[in-house]
Amino acid sequence: MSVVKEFTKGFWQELPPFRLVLGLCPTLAVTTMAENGLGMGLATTFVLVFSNLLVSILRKLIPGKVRIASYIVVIASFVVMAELLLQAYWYPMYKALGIFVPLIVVNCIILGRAEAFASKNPIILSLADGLGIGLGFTISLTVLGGIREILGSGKLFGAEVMWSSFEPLGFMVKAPGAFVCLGFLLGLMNIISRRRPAH
Amino acid sequence: MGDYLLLIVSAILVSNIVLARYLGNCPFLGVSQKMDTAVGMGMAVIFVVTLAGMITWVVQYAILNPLGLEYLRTIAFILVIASLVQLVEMFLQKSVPALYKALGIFLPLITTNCAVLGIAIINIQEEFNFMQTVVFSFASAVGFSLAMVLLASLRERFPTARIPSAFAGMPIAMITVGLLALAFLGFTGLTG
Amino acid sequence: MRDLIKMVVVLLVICTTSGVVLSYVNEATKAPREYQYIKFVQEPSIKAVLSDYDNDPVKERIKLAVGEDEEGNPIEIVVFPAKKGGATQAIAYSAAAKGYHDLIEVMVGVGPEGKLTGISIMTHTETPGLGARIVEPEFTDQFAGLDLDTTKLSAEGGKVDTLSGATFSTVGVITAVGAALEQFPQIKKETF
Amino acid sequence: MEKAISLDKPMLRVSVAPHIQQKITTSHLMYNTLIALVPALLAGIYFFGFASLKLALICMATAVACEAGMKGVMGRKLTIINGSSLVLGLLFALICSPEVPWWTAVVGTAMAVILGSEIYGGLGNNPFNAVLVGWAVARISFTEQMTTWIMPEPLFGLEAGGYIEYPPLDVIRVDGVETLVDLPWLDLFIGNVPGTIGTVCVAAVLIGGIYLLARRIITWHIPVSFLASAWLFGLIFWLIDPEVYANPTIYLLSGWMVLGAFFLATDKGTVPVTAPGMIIFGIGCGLITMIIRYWGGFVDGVAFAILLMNALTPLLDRVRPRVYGRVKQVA
Amino acid sequence: MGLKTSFSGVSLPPQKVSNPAIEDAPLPKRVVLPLGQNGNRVCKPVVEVGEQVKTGQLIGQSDDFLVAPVHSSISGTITAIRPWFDLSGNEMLSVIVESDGNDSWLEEIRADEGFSDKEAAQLLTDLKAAGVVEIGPPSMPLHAKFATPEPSKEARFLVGIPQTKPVDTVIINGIDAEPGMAAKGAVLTKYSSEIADGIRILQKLIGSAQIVLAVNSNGSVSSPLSGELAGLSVQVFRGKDKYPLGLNPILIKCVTGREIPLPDGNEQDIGVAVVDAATLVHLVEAVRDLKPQVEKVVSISGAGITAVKNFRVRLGTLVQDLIEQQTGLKGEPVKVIAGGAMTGVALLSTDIPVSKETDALIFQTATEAKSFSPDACINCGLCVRHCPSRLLPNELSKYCEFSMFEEARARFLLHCIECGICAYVCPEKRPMLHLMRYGKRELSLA
Ligand SMILES: Cc1cc2nc3c(=O)[nH]c(=O)nc-3n(C[C@H](O)[C@H](O)[C@@H](O)COP(=O)(O)O)c2cc1C
Ligand SMILES: Cc1cc2nc3c(=O)[nH]c(=O)nc-3n(C[C@H](O)[C@H](O)[C@H](O)COP(=O)(O)O)c2cc1C
Ligand SMILES: Cc1cc2nc3c(=O)[nH]c(=O)nc-3n(C[C@H](O)[C@H](O)[C@H](O)COP(=O)(O)O)c2cc1C
Ligand SMILES: Cc1cc2nc3c(=O)[nH]c(=O)nc-3n(C[C@H](O)[C@H](O)[C@H](O)CO)c2cc1C
Ligand code: SF4
Ligand code: SF4
Ligand code: FES
Repeated sequence: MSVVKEFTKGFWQELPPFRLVLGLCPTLAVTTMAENGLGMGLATTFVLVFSNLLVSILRKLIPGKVRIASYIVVIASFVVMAELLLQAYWYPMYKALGIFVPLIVVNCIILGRAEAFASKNPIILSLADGLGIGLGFTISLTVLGGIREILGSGKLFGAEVMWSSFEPLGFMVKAPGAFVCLGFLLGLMNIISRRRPAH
Repeated sequence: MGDYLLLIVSAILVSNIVLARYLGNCPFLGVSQKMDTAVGMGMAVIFVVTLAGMITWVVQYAILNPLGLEYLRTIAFILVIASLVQLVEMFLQKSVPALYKALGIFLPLITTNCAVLGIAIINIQEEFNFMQTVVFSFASAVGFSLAMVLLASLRERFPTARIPSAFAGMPIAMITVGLLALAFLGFTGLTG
Repeated sequence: MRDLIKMVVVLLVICTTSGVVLSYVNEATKAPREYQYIKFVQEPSIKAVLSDYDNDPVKERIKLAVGEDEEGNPIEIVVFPAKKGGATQAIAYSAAAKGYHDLIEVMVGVGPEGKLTGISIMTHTETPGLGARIVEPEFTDQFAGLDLDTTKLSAEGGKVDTLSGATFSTVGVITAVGAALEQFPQIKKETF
Repeated sequence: MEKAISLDKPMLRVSVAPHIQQKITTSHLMYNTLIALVPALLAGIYFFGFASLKLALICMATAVACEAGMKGVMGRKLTIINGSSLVLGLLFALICSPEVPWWTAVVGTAMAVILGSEIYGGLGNNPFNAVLVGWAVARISFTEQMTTWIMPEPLFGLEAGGYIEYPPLDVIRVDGVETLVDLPWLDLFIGNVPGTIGTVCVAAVLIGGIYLLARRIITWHIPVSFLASAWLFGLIFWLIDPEVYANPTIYLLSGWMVLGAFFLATDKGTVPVTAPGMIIFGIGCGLITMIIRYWGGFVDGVAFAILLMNALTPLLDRVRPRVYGRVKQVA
Repeated sequence: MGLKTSFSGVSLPPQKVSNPAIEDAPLPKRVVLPLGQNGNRVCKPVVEVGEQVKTGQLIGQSDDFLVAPVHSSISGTITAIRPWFDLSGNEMLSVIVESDGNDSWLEEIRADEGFSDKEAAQLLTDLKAAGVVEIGPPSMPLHAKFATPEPSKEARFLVGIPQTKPVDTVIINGIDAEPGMAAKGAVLTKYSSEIADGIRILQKLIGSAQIVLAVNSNGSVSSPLSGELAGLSVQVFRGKDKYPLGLNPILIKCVTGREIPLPDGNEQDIGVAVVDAATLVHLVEAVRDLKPQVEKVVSISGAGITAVKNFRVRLGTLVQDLIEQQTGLKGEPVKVIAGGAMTGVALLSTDIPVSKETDALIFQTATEAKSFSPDACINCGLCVRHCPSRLLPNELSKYCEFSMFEEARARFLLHCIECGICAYVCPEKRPMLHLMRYGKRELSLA
């Protein structure tokens, strides 16, 4: 039961980056296309799940004082691994995400989960937490990327989806559009969650 | 000399670290509600980013490259930055308590600020020499602070504006950053 | 004291494990990384400069030594042959020269007579709007059909028009292409 | 016992001081602005035909519809009557080329109203000039549509000014300064050149601007400091190198300079309200405009200059005269 | 003597004044005499219910230096001592006197004692005993302005301004500041000899101080007054016809070039005392005739009165009684304003007594009492352009509206002189002055 709860909370109550307003930079930077959003989300999920796992395994062994430092090393190792793997097997995505792959290491969501959840919970729960939050993040980024891709280039996952004479709203794929779009989504989330009775 | 001027203009205005390069958004949006905190954070970022830029440059060219460990850049840089922030914090606390009081609470926030790591990585990717690294790191951090102060001054007006309640707070701040970025597009081309 | 030792030991263990694992991953991914680089960075350029072939130039790539550098190490060049019915029609290989900012890497396609079948810019860091226009077809298309003698600025009797405002970048490309063409006689022996 | 307050009499009306108020209302300000824009619109119609009028009507209708829609969605009082949406729509049309397709104008105006203004709560709450926000979104999204120009064809009287085929600033940018040497300044002043509907005819815009000043809808601070600083900055560079930099007066007479100074940079709510703040604002607008015109990626810098200075407005409002009775408190 | 400085302000619509007449209002049937001024400081009653009192008889007093004694304004019987609403709707302990219709005065009054042989201290004692009150804000007994001030409790450290200087300039404020006010101009004309005496008394009270008589720009000094003034060392200051020149903080600045150090300074801090021209007359009566303040010159306008009229009204007369007695009023007023049109308070009821702080009453009929529907500030800046305190009223009003009082304090809310100009010019008809007063009140309670 609680595994399910830990897993599903990442899809609404703690959906990053909308609920936990963290990890904004990749959210804004790579979501010019749904595909990039998906890639970024998956890379982040990879790091999140494995760092949660390892932190949970080691949680009894690591002394409090070097806690943060150890977590950073663990997270950074998986980030480097993700970098190398992307480079080796998904090169276009590696290029598209650019500097934001190494920056996964400072994504506050990951350190936040390690510190707030994995360091206090058993392995299974930590995995569920990491997977849930990671997939929530992935979905958010993919949706945001999808919206921006459709409006900003008339495509979705690279396929034309608008009518032929549609002129894309290039604003959406530029930096200002990223902020504005995320702002509007946050506002809409507020409206929706207000309609949904809190439980 | 002219090259450095262009580097500075580019880092502050044309490719502003937050408004165009999407780095450091979490503290940017998190700490810009009030002017005084924005200024404090800005100062802390200028200080740490410049220092971190220099040290990571040395780490890259004096340690990683000779040893063929370029692939460990991310892990090395983040450790350097985290320790640097710790040291700065301890140093300030002991030696310049006044400054520590002003900047202290912002320092821990900086470790997980992707602007710091981001600028350090850009310095290497752009293959800047040491002097360029110093100038670029400093100017980027100044650009960060400038954007932060502007956003804070705009946000200070929001509590008394009739913003629809669903948009009050983070959403409108985000939209405002968007419009700020839109305005900054006006600098496009200045350095080219 | 025990605590301190435990802290140091734990950190040390984590760091060492991390280092070992990463160096293993680094080794394990070396080959695929190289392949991906060729596939995604060089192959588009190869396709752009070669035409009319039925083989896979990347698979059939050959490494050639073309002389030695100052320290006596061999300079190697990777040549991608375009074949039709087993006969080499043209070859592609790359060369680099300094542009306004930094190295410009150019892939050239050369026919058996030493005439360019096309060029393609692979990497560069020129100024957007100025030097970066070297990647545009309007610029690169001028090179098709040129040989070593005509690969010069129009002002110097060649057939390449300068991009206005980007003389350095233009010259950089010409230098790189020229360097490639100078190596052609040597390469030709091994390929055609 | 006697009552302190007798309720047997009709209750008195109670309201807060002051008990008299000046007649000026927001509608008054808005409709006067609208009136001041009429000469520029007429000039646009005269030079570019009735397409200009059509575009203006489309933009105004869109603005009103979007404001009504947003106010409806947010469940707020309709303030259409005060005319601010009409001003917004008309201004948007006036800074568009007469060739702009109707849907571009619709999208741009909608962006202006929704993103530029209503999302902040409407008139007076928005930090950036809403018209320019809409324009900037359209400009970076639909570059081609927003920068297609037609030659002026005066409806009667004048002969079409045929000396240049695109707006003067574009000519300076693309063909260099010397191309403009023979251009009759009169054409530039009355608007017989390609350009946007409401900015080509400097004379008509000036009439509107002077009307605003005379009716005290705006003060002199921003327009004067804007134009003066741009001119002086232009003068310096013209003196340094007249081969590269045109006569500063040409810069004043071309592009959005005058409309920007009188109508866009004086937009209520997005500009400073203190006198020193307004003057710094104007100077900033003038300088940034010229910097972008000389060295920037956009041909005309007025819009971005004003947007950038809008961002500085809250800081500029801190530049204020010493308040009455303020003394330095020591200890 | 001209302006020492310029100030922001507005030209208000001119008003017609039936100068210089000051009529006596009919004797009221009963009066309600509040036992204090300014809300919280109240005297103790020294009479009891049922007691007979004469006009001018002391009915309340206090040890508090800042509270003026209260005297009966008619002769008759005390019917009650109980709380009654004052102008601003606060309850204030009041003495209610039913008239016997005779208006018989205490004997010792009405003796013209003269003042030429009195010492300053004696003058002050007489002034204090007469209960003369200078209208604020804040209202205070007139004697408090000239008495050697007690050192302020919390010492303030003000750069460049010595603390609590001895008074070196006395300004007689003869400017009718707002529409609806005409008493001062009328007093200057009608009581010219009292004004001259008043100036002489002031000179005795504060020795070497310079005395300035400030008058409206159009209200040229009438010939009787200029005759009286001849030979007196007094300077006449003619202001320009711009509101709020008549408000003390601005008047002081224009006459002396000095500013009252706000937020918690006052006139004395800069060595200035401002005396209302009408109050000056009461001062003269107090020390020359030993006559306590039992009357007030009140300007009355509106509801069919085409020009502002001035009446000498017995203190404590209920507004309702005034309405019934005023033949000039036509139609039932739907709104009654105590004070001028800019800063006055609209009354909830007409059962409110005229007090020492009432200088004008405006009666508005249904057509005159306009209502405004305010909306959000559009940041047009009109208020900023006109604020004489050089504040940003737009910002302040929003802070007060959204209960951000500390922010308002930091942006100098307490420097607002409550002139009401911001509200007068606001195109959105925002209740600016009200918001300022509200914010100040919240801050004072905090
Ligand atoms: C009182 C007032 C006067 C205006 N005058 C001008 C003006 O002179 N120039 C201008 O660019 N915009 C002017 N405007 C137009 C509005 O600013 C315009 O509608 C828009 O920029 C603001 O949109 P909103 O009405 O949706 O807030 C004025 C606005 C106000 C509030
Ligand atoms: C900011 C800046 C960026 C520049 N970038 C380039 C560039 O990318 N490539 C180049 O060839 N020259 C570049 N230049 C240099 C000049 O454009 C070039 O040296 C000079 O204009 C030669 O002009 P011409 O080609 O018209 O003769 C740059 C200059 C500046 C000021
Ligand atoms: C938001 C929007 C969407 C529209 N979608 C279409 C469409 O998908 N197909 C179409 O033919 N017309 C559509 N229209 C209307 C056409 O644009 C209209 O027929 C127009 O006059 C033809 O435009 P054109 O001159 O660009 O061909 C749309 C209009 C708007 C405002
Ligand atoms: C955001 C947005 C952008 C649009 N861009 C264009 C466009 O560039 N070209 C176009 O013909 N129509 C555009 N339209 C409208 C519509 O596609 C167009 O008028 C019709 O397709 C007729 O050609 C746009 C509509 C929207 C909502
Ligand atoms: S803020 Fe105060 S001083 Fe300024 S205009 Fe308003 S009421 Fe007058
Ligand atoms: S006059 Fe009214 S609307 Fe204008 S700025 Fe002041 S408060 Fe706002
Ligand atoms: S993701 Fe960049 S600062 Fe948080």
